[in-house]
Amino acid sequence: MPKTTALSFTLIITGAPYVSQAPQTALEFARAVIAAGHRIDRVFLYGDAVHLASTLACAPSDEPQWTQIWSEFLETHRVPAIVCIASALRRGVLDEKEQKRYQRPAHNLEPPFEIAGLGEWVEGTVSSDRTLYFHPTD
Amino acid sequence: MPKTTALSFTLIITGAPYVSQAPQTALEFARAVIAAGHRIDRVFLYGDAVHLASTLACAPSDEPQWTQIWSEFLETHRVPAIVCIASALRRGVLDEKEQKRYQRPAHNLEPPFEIAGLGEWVEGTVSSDRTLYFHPTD
Amino acid sequence: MPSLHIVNKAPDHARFQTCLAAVADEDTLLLTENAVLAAVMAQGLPGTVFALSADLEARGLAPADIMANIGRIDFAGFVSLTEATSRIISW
Amino acid sequence: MPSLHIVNKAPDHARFQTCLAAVADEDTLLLTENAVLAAVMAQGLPGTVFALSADLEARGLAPADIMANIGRIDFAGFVSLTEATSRIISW
Amino acid sequence: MTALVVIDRAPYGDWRGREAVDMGFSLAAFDQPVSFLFTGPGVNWLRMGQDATELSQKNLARQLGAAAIFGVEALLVDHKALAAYQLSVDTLSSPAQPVTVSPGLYGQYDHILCL
Amino acid sequence: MTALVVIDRAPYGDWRGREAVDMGFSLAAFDQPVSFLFTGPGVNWLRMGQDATELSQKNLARQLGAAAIFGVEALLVDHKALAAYQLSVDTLSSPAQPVTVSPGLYGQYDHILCL
Repeated sequence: MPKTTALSFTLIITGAPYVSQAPQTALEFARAVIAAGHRIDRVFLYGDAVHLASTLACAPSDEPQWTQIWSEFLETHRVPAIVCIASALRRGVLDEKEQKRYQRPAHNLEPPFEIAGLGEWVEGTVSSDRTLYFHPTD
Repeated sequence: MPKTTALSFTLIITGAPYVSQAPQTALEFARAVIAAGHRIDRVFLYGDAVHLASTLACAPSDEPQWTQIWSEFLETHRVPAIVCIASALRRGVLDEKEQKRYQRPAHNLEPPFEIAGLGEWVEGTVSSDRTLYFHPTD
Repeated sequence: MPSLHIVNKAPDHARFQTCLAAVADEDTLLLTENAVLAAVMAQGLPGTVFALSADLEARGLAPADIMANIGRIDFAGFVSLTEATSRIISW
Repeated sequence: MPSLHIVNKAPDHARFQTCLAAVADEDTLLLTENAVLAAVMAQGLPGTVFALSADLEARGLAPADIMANIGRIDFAGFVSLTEATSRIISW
Repeated sequence: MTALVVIDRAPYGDWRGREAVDMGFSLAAFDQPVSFLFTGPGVNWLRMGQDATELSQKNLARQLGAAAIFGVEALLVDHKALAAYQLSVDTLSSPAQPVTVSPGLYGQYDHILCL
Repeated sequence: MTALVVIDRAPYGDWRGREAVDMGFSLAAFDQPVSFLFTGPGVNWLRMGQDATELSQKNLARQLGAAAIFGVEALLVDHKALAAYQLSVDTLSSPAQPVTVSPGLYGQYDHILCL
């Protein structure tokens, strides 16, 4: 079957790991997007999904470590991943800069996730060919 | 009005701050329990409520800092507060001991919250006169 | 022993109906958080019904807006309801 | 342009009905996560309907269990559906 | 790109509607045409007389009042849901246009966001 | 104290049901009499043939199979919800007792937990 034109995708995740299926469904979709020859412009974590970027999450050893799995996927395919700053601060997900600004004892943002504002999301939805959301089920 | 016998309460919170009203409703209830001359045996954080114990949460300055407000309430009234270990580890809320065990770069548990198992919840429900849950709305 | 049912979900939430199906005539139903919206709706509610005043006020539900058979209580009243029974169900 | 509607809520969730009310005859409806349970229910679904196979299998829904007019697709099929239209709504 | 933000959740009980409003305002702030649709318990966002002081929360009707300042094009409200919650379009906290929810309504927008 | 854990959420999509099961098993492990009631989409916890390998999750029917080992007294299942999801009590993954949900049913337990 001849391949249609390659498309660019922005994926937004709004559900947390170990609470919702959203990070898992989004990852399988992202892998299939790349397997189909398309491109992922960026991944944006909003609302409870910011917990996916926490370097402190410790699932039992017989369960998937979603933070590490997502982080490896992003590195391998050089996909930028943005954590919404407003969602992250309220929920206690901080990079070193925010740790200093708010004078907290630690930071817990897993690389390559980066903290930025909703402008990144607006840019994604405007410039990508496709925008998809991965919500929690409740 | 003559006061009835003083009762003991176990309160379980299952909804996160800045996501659900649960920590706020539970706190107002807890204050009213003490004002009525009753006792709170313990507070137990389960599921998403473990984020209430995160020392890294930074709400905007014009919003309540629920972690600090709860922490002060617990200290003032000497109420033990337990964070469920299974819920906390998956969601990235760690004390120093769990940080070492899982070799993570930081810990983020706000005192006086302590990490323990569901046995603490069972003991609360069995021994307290009243057990109440504060769930999220979704 | 009668039960105290506490529901905080909006009236269109599936759990809200699960709660209603569990309320006996002699039970008490307390509407909190999003559930206080049920206080303005036509649907009849079982049991003796109260709504938490802080949640009514937040959502702009004045005494004149809510059904006549629903009592308004504050957190002190909420505690009183929990004194009356140890069978307390949070939906 | 037809829309692709993706719904992941269980059939008793209020959002599930909001989704159904938005689906036009020419649209495609993809059931994922908890929504795949609708594939065994008697309620008719609007549009052209697919269900994600990984979610069907997790929940024990075999091909013989699901309504005849519902297609089973994998994640490659999911991506194909998103190639066909840019109007994609995640409920 | 024209966007529609759908608010189908009650105010105050959870943060999902609030975060959807933030997204809608961001689109408007970046000069993208955006409208809001209130349906289900979400119509209660528009009720007059809200006072969330006791909940230590901000007044959400007031937050929504900034829609025009941000450049939000229209607030649409499901007339059936208004009736279910004993609301009338004349007494809402912000001017809103009653609509019948249908596939055709959603079909007028390129990007639909329902958090 | 007799306890009833109510599971009214579908399996796999969220963790709430799983966490309710953990609580029920803990009660049983500490020798407290506990039963489970499955209602609404929660009845799908009992469907045979579950395989969550592709979701990287554990098989929840198998998890529930440990109920007897922990000493859970009974699995009750809402017969109306079974019918709605095309399930029959004879073909469930764990033996469960069909019940009609009513205030009287809940009235038999001292402690009711619905996460």
